[in-house]
Amino acid sequence: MPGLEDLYREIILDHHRTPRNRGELPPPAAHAVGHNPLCGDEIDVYVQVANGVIADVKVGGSGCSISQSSASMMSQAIKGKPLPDVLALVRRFKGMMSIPDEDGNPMEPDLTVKLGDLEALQGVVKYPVRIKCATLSWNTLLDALAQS
Amino acid sequence: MPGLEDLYREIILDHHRTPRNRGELPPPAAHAVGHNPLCGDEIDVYVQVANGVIADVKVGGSGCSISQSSASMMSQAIKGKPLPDVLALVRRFKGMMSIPDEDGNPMEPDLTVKLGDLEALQGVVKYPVRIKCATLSWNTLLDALAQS
Amino acid sequence: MTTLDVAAIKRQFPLLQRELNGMPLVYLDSANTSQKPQVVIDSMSTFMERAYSPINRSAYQLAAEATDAYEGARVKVQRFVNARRAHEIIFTKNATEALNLVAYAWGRANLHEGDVVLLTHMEHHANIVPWQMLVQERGIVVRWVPLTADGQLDLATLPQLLEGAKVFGFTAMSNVMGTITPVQQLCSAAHQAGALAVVDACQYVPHNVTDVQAWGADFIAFSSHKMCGPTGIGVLWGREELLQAMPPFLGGGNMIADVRLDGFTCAELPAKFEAGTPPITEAIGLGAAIDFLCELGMANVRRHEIEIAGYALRTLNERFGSDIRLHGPCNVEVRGATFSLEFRGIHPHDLSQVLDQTNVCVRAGHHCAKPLMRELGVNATARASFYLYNDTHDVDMLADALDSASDIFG
Amino acid sequence: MTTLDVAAIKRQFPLLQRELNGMPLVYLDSANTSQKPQVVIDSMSTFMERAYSPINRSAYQLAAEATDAYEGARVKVQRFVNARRAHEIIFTKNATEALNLVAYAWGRANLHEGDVVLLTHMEHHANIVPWQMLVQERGIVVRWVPLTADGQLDLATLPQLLEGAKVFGFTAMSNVMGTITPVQQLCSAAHQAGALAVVDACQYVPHNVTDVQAWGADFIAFSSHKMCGPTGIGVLWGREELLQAMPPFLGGGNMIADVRLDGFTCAELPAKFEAGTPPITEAIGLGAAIDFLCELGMANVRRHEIEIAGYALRTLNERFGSDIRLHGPCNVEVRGATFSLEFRGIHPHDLSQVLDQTNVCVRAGHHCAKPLMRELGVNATARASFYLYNDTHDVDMLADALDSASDIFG
Ligand SMILES: Cc1ncc(COP(=O)(O)O)c(C=O)c1O
Ligand SMILES: Cc1ncc(COP(=O)(O)O)c(C=O)c1O
Repeated sequence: MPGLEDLYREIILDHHRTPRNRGELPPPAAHAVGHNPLCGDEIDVYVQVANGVIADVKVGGSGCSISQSSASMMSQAIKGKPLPDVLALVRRFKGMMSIPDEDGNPMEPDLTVKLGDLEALQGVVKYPVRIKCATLSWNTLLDALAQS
Repeated sequence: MPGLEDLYREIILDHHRTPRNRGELPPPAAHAVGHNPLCGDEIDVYVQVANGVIADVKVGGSGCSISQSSASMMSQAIKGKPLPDVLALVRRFKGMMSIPDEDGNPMEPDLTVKLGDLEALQGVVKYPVRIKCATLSWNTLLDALAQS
Repeated sequence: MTTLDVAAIKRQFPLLQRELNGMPLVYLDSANTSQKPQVVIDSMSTFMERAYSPINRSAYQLAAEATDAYEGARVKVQRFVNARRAHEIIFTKNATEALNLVAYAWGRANLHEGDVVLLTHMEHHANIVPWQMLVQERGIVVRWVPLTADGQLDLATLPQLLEGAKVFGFTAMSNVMGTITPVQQLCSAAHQAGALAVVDACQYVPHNVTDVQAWGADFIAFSSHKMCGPTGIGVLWGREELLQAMPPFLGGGNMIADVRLDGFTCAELPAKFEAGTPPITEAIGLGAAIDFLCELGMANVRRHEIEIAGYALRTLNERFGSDIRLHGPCNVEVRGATFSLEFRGIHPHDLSQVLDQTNVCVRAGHHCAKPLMRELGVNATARASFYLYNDTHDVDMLADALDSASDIFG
Repeated sequence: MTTLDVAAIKRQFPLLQRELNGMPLVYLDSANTSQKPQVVIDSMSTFMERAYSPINRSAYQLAAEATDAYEGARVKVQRFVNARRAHEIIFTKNATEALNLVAYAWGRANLHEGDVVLLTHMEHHANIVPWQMLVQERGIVVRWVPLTADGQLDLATLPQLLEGAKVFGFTAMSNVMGTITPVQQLCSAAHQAGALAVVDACQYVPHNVTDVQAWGADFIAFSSHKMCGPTGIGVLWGREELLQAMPPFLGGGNMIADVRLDGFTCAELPAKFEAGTPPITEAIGLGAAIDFLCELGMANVRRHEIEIAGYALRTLNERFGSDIRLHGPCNVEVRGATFSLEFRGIHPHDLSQVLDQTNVCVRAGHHCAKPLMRELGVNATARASFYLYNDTHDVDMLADALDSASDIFG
């Protein structure tokens, strides 16, 4: 299908078909639910923080290929990472999605933060409606971290 | 002023300058107040009915030349008249103003009811906005009669 | 094969002539909002270019003409839904405001703690949330009419559900599944139970002959933008006695007879419910849309949609068999040409994205009917909705586009 | 003499080119509603012909483009009034709905029996009736700021009047007398007393540079149709924290994050306050109107109106002396080019009828400001209001037309 290769990269379809870190974590792990009001998708993010490090993370709920693969790649990228690195990654990812900063200005990418596989989601920016799909799990992660 | 002769006939301006039956009647005369929401005009109609006849009528309040002259001519036309004749005159006058009947249909004029001077107000029909001015005192009269 | 000359109709819709990325548009999102024929667009520009003026307030000729045009549009709406009086037609900003008007003005005057409002599982949020606000504020109770397996209202327990209800709010046609409900029967059931019938006619009025008196409804709400008219205007029709007895909703200019420092008195209908400067140009556009629809004939529009719905059901089922699931009834007599479809487990968002590659425009989402989504056991569906400018070729284009979705997500 | 090239501007307004009964129109009713430039009309028809689509809900390209266009209009409004964030701009159907939104949503959550709302004697009904409804419902108390002899706010007792007030609602410019109020000073007085400042900016935003942050206001309301934009859309601006803390107003689609059978949760700003399908085409038109105004420069518009107001004051007073009475201030620094006039005791309705013979369009009536009418001791006035497309010749035409009124009623 011409034109969609940028969006539906093979690695995205792979994470969509075989999502990583699916499941739940029991309390005291933090848990947040994110809604995409546009499509009704709901995503659950569970995080266990220990000694300032993401000890474990699980993702539940359902969604489109973009939101599912974004959540799956996110879970891989943050697992075992110290919190400051995670927050820097969130910022870097949102910047790639052309989300502005708190004051509404474009975010300068911090190139020392590596995106790895997540780079494959870059094509989403060309489809503004899907940006919300890609960032849903990330915002839900922030909610969960705020609780823990 | 070309075009306005139809509206501002000499007899209308005369009733406007020298309104007949101005004033108030003390209770037990019936009294109603009419509002023209469009222009803020208010008109007071006082009627004293005795033995089924309009024994006396007075008009207060203020308004434009059309509403004032219509009220003035109305007061002359109904004073001393039996109620059925008055109601027939109201109908005839409203018909001339192209007011539809209760069912929303045009009213057939009852030609046995004579309009006299009121005929001069015929030109108002060409200025739909002014129809409300011309009929204000008539509707207020009906309100007052409903009370008595 | 069809009752309408769709090729000729399509030519009257400039956007449907447009190519996007070198391909024609296949617009299948009319349940969301319809496209506009040239006559509607032109009626609005001509009005603004030659006759625009305030209404109701000023006495000069231009203003008198504009007032006549605005009130003329009201009479067109009145006739279109066969209302008894023109002043029973209230212009709002959309159907949502119309339903809120009923819940705020009639509801707050008449509903008290413990009072029951009966809704259905297939309502649009616009006929749910205004009542839920009264649950929070007043402690009223909402009950729900369930659905049958094929997406119709399950009326088996209706008499029990209606017991003690003060309002029965229901849609005349589901915006998700296309189900047409038995409005007349529901109105009379409501009345037997002593409840008012509040009909969400958003998806019905654009597609069928509407007769509020035959229905025996108390209030109906619909939107101009779904019936070839402009955005920015909707309609509430209400029975005269109800509208007269209700307190006003929005306060301001036009809706008053008098304002004093210590209070105000209301104007007569319809002004009482039209506070502020109304959507004047939009009323002109809505009037033109109604003329356009009347020329085609609403009975013909309905017949055409029955044909399209039948063709779509046959084509999609034949081509995709168990790979596709179409929600709602398969009897075209009780459904419109609006289809929510599930296809090979592909998420609706992904599906609509792929269809968009060949300009097949369908909506993916919850369609403002989350309770229904939960009943259907999904977060979202992809919805293809057809209107008077769609033909069987558009159905084929949809089917072809579904094929390519299989290729990617297969 | 003037800052704007009015001849060139007039050519952009098709209706002002129109002849009625063989004579050009002298449109002096812009305080009521303004005429529309061709660019605004064209922006709307082009949008409907080439880009019309639902917004916020569908994912296909056409819908994404329309959503961008709609949200782009919001950003234009944001910049036009210098709001801090785009989501502080709420699109309503008109200014009246905007003020009702504040009274219903903020008011019903925050005002209780005995609470004081301070208004002024020169308010439009749109900033009176919504509060009077709360007097009836809640037993709040309304106080009034009186006027000086020349039609300005009499601020001598403002601190006492504001004592204990929770809201100070006032107009930035009187639609009857043209008086411009000291908005910034009034906002800070309100805040000192712990009250919110609700500014009716209907007559200000179309005519002057607006800066809600410099004002320090809490809410402002205005209407598109008075600023060269279409009918069917108005604006509420509110401070983010207030909008966030308030409950919603209208319930339905778009304003929810979730709806379950047992209740709903609200969407984020601005969707929270935009229930249902918004005035999409009208937002595009409003955006085009703002572009048009920005190109002229609002400071230039204001300078032009100061010149016109000065010329009108001189001309009318010189030609008619004590036969004419112009309400409101005579210092053009504190007034706009809107004049309520009394002329030789001729009733405003008769006056406007006679002026209409030469196509001089003025409004006769109470201008939705009956409390002010009573202060002025009249039922109604004739009002001539000038805008960016009026020039000194229009003032002369008005004066000539007044002469002929003398002939008839003299
Ligand atoms: C000062 C003022 N406030 C409020 C309004 C109400 O505006 P709208 O009728 O557009 O809602 C108007 C105009 O009529 C006005 O002049
Ligand atoms: C069944 C139904 N009811 C209500 C609405 C609300 O209409 P609007 O968004 O025009 O207010 C819609 C459309 O969105 C609908 O389909």
